[in-house]
Amino acid sequence: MTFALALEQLLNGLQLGVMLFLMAAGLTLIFGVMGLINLAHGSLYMVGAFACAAVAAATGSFWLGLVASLACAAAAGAIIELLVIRRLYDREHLDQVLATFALILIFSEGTRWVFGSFPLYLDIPPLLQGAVALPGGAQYPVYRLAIIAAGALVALGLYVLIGKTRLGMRIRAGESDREMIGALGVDIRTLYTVVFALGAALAGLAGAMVGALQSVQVGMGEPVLILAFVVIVIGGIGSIKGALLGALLVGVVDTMGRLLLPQLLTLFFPPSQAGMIGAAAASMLIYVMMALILAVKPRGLFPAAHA
Amino acid sequence: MAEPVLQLSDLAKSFGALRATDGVSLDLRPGEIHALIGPNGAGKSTLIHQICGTLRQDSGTIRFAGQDIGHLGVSERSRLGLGRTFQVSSLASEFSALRNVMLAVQAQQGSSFRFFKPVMSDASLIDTSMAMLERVGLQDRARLPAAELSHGERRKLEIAIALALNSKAFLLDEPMAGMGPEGSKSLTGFLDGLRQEAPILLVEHDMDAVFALADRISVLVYGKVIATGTVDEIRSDPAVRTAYLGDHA
Amino acid sequence: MLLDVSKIEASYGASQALFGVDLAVAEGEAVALMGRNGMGKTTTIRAICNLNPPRAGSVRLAGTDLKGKPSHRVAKLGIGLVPEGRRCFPNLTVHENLEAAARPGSWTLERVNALFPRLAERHAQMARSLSGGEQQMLAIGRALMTNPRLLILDEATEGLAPVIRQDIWAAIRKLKAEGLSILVVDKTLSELLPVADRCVILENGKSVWQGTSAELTADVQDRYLGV
Amino acid sequence: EPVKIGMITTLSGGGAGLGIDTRDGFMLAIKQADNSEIEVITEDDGQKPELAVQIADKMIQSDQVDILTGIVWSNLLMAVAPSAVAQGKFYVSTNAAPAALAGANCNPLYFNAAYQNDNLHEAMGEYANKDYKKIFIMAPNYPAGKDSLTGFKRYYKGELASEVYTQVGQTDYAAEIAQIRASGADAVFAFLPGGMGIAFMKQYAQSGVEIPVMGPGFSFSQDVLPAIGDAALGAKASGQWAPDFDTDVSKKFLADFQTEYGRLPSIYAVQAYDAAQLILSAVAKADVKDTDAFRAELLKADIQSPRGDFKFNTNQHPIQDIYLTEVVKGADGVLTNKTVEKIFDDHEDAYAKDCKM
Amino acid sequence: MREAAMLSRESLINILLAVLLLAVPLAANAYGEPFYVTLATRVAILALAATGLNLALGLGGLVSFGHAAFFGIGGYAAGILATHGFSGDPLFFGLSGTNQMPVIWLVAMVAAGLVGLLIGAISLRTSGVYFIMITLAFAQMVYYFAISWPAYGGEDGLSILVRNQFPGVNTMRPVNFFLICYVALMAALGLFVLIRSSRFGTALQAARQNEVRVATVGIAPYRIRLTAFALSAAMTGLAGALFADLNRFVSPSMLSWHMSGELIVLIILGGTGRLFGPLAGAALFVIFEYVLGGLTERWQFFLGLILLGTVLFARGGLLGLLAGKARHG
Ligand SMILES: Nc1ncnc2c1ncn2[C@@H]1O[C@H](COP(=O)(O)OP(=O)(O)OP(=O)(O)O)[C@@H](O)[C@H]1O
Ligand SMILES: Nc1ncnc2c1ncn2[C@@H]1O[C@H](COP(=O)(O)OP(=O)(O)OP(=O)(O)O)[C@@H](O)[C@H]1O
Ligand SMILES: [Mg+2]
Ligand SMILES: [Mg+2]
Repeated sequence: MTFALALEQLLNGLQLGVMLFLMAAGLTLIFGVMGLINLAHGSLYMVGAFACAAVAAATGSFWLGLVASLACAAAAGAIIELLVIRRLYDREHLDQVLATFALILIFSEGTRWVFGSFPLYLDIPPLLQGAVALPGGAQYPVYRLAIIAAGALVALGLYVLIGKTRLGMRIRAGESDREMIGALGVDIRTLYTVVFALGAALAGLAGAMVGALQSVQVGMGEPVLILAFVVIVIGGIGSIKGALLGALLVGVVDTMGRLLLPQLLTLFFPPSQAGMIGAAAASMLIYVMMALILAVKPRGLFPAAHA
Repeated sequence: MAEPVLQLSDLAKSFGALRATDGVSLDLRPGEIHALIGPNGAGKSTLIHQICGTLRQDSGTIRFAGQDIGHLGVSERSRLGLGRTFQVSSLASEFSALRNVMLAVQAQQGSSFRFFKPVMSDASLIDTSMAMLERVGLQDRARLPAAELSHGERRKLEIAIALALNSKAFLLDEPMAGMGPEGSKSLTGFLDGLRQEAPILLVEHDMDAVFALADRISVLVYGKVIATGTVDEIRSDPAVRTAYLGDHA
Repeated sequence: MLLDVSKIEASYGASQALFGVDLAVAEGEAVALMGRNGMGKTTTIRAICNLNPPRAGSVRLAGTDLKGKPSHRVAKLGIGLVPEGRRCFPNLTVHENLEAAARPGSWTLERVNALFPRLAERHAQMARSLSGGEQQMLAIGRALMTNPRLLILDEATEGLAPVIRQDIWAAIRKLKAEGLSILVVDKTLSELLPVADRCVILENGKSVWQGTSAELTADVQDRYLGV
Repeated sequence: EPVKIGMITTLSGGGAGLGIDTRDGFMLAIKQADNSEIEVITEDDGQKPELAVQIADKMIQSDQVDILTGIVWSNLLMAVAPSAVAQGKFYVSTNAAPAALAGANCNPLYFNAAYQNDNLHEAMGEYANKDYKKIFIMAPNYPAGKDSLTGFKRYYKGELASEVYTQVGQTDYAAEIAQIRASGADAVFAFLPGGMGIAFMKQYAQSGVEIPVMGPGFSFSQDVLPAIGDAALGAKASGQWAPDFDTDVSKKFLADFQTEYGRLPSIYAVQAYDAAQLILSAVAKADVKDTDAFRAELLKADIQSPRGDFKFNTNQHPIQDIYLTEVVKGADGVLTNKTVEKIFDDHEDAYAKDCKM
Repeated sequence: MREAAMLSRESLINILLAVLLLAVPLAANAYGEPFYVTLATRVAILALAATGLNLALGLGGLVSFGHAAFFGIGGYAAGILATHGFSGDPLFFGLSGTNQMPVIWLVAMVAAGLVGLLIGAISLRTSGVYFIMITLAFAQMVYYFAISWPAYGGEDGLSILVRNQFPGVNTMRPVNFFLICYVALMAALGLFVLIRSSRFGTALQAARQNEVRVATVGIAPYRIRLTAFALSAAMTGLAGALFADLNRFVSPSMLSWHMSGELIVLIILGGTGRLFGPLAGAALFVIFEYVLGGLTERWQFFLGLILLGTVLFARGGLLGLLAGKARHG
């Protein structure tokens, strides 16, 4: 393996991490901070992607699509919160699992109802197309750099919002004792609606941005959802810093595993078999890593208590 | 003098830069009530945690019933006979008061890996447990879920559980808290009798109770024992008055 | 009357806990709510704050009927609550606990820190790891940060060292002198009575006796409080 | 008593597009035949094997269908077909064609109207021999993916730059693209069906790597092309059919399908259309309850396929021509596949020789 | 008095459910509608799997999002043994496959139980949401392993050509196989009742409510939970083996996280922590799936709406709706 390849792969790993973080960001807010298990988060991601694709197709502008994705996902989030989630804060996690599982079905099938069963087209805006040369001879797509930038911005914004503002403190207080924060005069219901909508909007943003790189189709949110949960749990629930570092770790380990494991196995097996076994091992790798991390640090790498 | 039941020597525990327990040595002798008092945050609860194993000490030793228990887990220590109550009540909230005590009795009998016999038709469990509830005056509330008991009743239930464990020593963290005047009075009488069964290490801020009950008092300030003595010695100790008692003496 | 509670009834699910409680707190007055364990003191307080909305009777704060108002509105109308069992936000630091409750007024972080220097020392520590007494101080400080007109203290000195308790009673007296109205539940009668202007005694979910502290003779105490 | 056909296909979930084309293609033929002797029951398997089994049980036990068809995915087919034929029902596959049912485990009641899974990959291997010397090959790590690369290698004679297996359902291919860049290959063969292919092609187009990409027909079939967009332009693929086929049958099919459903058909629609035609042709001449006679009629493959001539091998999988296609933009701006040349004439699959029937 | 009345009401409903589950398929069989027998078998098996999970989740509060692993391991145990039994090829260490259900069940339970012990040993170090996620992680490992392990079909799965045998019973007749599953389910429910009211069950339930309390009376919660988790895994593994025989097919989709989620959904739908919750939930779910699936292609949309309605308006699931709030001893 050449140095250039190794470098590029490392970058890819970091970038995958940031992309994961972008998806995980909204979830951190809803799951990590508000303490709500929202399986339907992947659906909000899908809503964002579809909104962006539909508006971009109608107007020809990706940027208008991006705005639409934020608006639609936030609106969907607010509606869900008002109609469903609001009744679930005081319930056990289990009820939240069932309700949001039901929401997945409704959203997926509803989206198919509206948009049909075929993937939609969403392309990268002209401004961000193509690749730039990096030092060392490698080339890197501009759009991926843009995602890194967006992810970094979101991370910073969230960190400040949750960690440093009074609003953030109230949100976290609400997670541990809703009744008490209400008794202190904070309208936690409205506050949570807003936060939920914000989390949804971030999911929508991620869906739109990542949708331009992938396929915009029903069910696109599900694999992402699991990965995003993994990221947050590895990092430590409730910690923005943890989510970011967890995402980067998953990104790098996954990318490097996919590259290195098959090569390593060629020492023991013929190439074709090494490829298969290596790929199988690589696909398990992040789960193995998560299990190891939790076995050693049962509350993730950066438990929120020390945030 | 009789061999102490519980003996701490040079126990230390830090949280970061904070030395919550700082070289504490004290003992608990058969038949006595040893009160541990001190300002808030002095490290009393931390000390109790270390004795019963929910916190591990950084250094120092804990001997109980003639054995070094510093390395044992929580449940092993209570099986040896360390009974404790919590500063904030800690109960199985969906279970009735009775079943909470039954849990302790079955643990005491060392038989939690029985899968088939229903507990509710097990006289050996029920009778013992009812007796314990009667001792603390909760027999009428036996069938109520712990969550529906009032604050004071929950404290009594904790004591019943500790009793059921047949403990060789009691560690009571603020048992009077939330008791109400009448409750405090009856609890004081109750503890007075309890010391015959097993000695008590009593953490308490209710000075009326402490002065009425304690054979000896140790005063903990910033993790260090600054004085140990009889009630009168402690009452008249000027250092204790400024650090803790104020004009309550 | 600042607070006017009349004939409230309340229940937990199917089981009724209050069967008609009357009590009133005038502007600048300190009222003690007393009764044996399980008689309904905490439930009364929860009913006033609409945490357990009363199913009959009425609660009025400065003339406003609190019926149907969510608890955060009640709080904003001027009730500051120090709940039974402290209920600090365990996952927030001391500083954040105070900050989260803050509303504009004369009580600020500085003033609370001056009242409880111990909290200032621990400002960056997570509330879950505070000692019991420290948590109690935090709960009081947090209620003050909302700048209430009526401060409700449910067993607020429970678990505090005698010196601190004296400080807190001194602080309560001072607050009262500043014109704050106070409703207080506490078991240490010797400390409570000098502060309270009037006392209300509950028995089995009903208010059964009202009067000034002076009228609370040993006789009455013996009958209702078992002292 | 009418002939009952049970169609189990994927109408919900991520893969619904394929199932819908399958159903529509099938129903087009049925509608055109206008035969009151035929009744089709359609149910959605949600792409879940367990659900597919349950529906098959219901169709066999309750509805008492004579013929089952419609399953898109190999793993669902493996769950349903072996037990259906064991219960004496015909199964006519419209797409899935795992090797496991083409060789030693072939069955007189199991027909495949589409191809054998390896065919299109073999064709690309054959084509690659012509223009390229060093190829990077890539597929998801599951049986169809392995069969794909095996099929490719069966005909490809040149050097392999690398053989990479990706994760099933993978959405980010930056790592693989970097490997391609570094490999020094002169072409890439990728079998990435559905959303995986869309993601790969879009990311590949942005990466600045200029090495040409090719794949089997499904990677660029009509259901995914609109979503890939211009990134697919110029990609070479193999297929048994393309919309530009210059035969009357094909043109008529294309026109009928577009009139009926208002979109271009994909290869899945063609395969299902032919499966329906096969069944219709046999129903016309034999009683489905007379298994041997019905089977004999099916084997004759007496149909007009949009693909051109069509016959069955001994293992009851097609012998057919396979073409090279290229993605182009049609006059109306719609992306479509154009035929470039014929790669295989009357191609047979590699497993027929193991089938003893 | 009122308490007693409520308890007996739940028992009545339970008996009704048990009788219905038996009567409907028998009647269907008599009227020549074998498919409903198959459907009922499915209900019984899913209920058995969920009852296994209920042991950990309902009693122990251990929300495992990875029980599909045990379900699938049971399934693969059946599939692999049957394949070897059918072909006569030896397994490993010179062992051979088998077509005998009792042997297969034993292997399935032991295999799932042992894996449960291993997964539990690590996962139980965590709690709450972390536990949910780490069990999911383990299940995903098993899932990806199965997908890419070519020997037994990988993603395509493994067909069992002929249903396995039970001494003295013709298992190919749907109604016989149903009865086998029904008996297995009832046995599991019986075991559940015994465990729930036993000393072990007391400790397990107490550990759910207050772990520290259990430790301070001298019971190590970890060992209690681990035992419960392994038992739970074994029970779900048995269900997996039966499921494989029902479908005559095993595939990695039995191991997917959707399956884990579905098992949880069954429990909540029926009523968390209740004896018959899993059965009520499984019956309801299968009926929804079947009826709606027959009515409309958009059935998942309506299924979603119904599930949502259940959580929002029928607290405590179906049994909560019918029998009132759960009571605990
Ligand atoms: N996990 C922890 N991390 C950091 N500091 C801690 C932790 N646990 C306790 N402390 C600190 O250690 C000191 C001793 O606490 P402890 O609970 O033992 O006090 P205490 O004597 O029981 O007080 P009180 O009478 O108020 O209950 C306190 O200042 C507390 O804030
Ligand atoms: N969450 C609850 N559910 C059901 N019943 C409750 C609940 N909390 C309290 N009760 C009951 O309501 C009655 C009044 O309780 P409350 O807590 O108001 O008493 P209290 O006067 O504050 O007692 P204490 O001095 O012990 O705090 C008691 O009989 C108690 O058992
Ligand atoms: Mg303490
Ligand atoms: Mg109270």
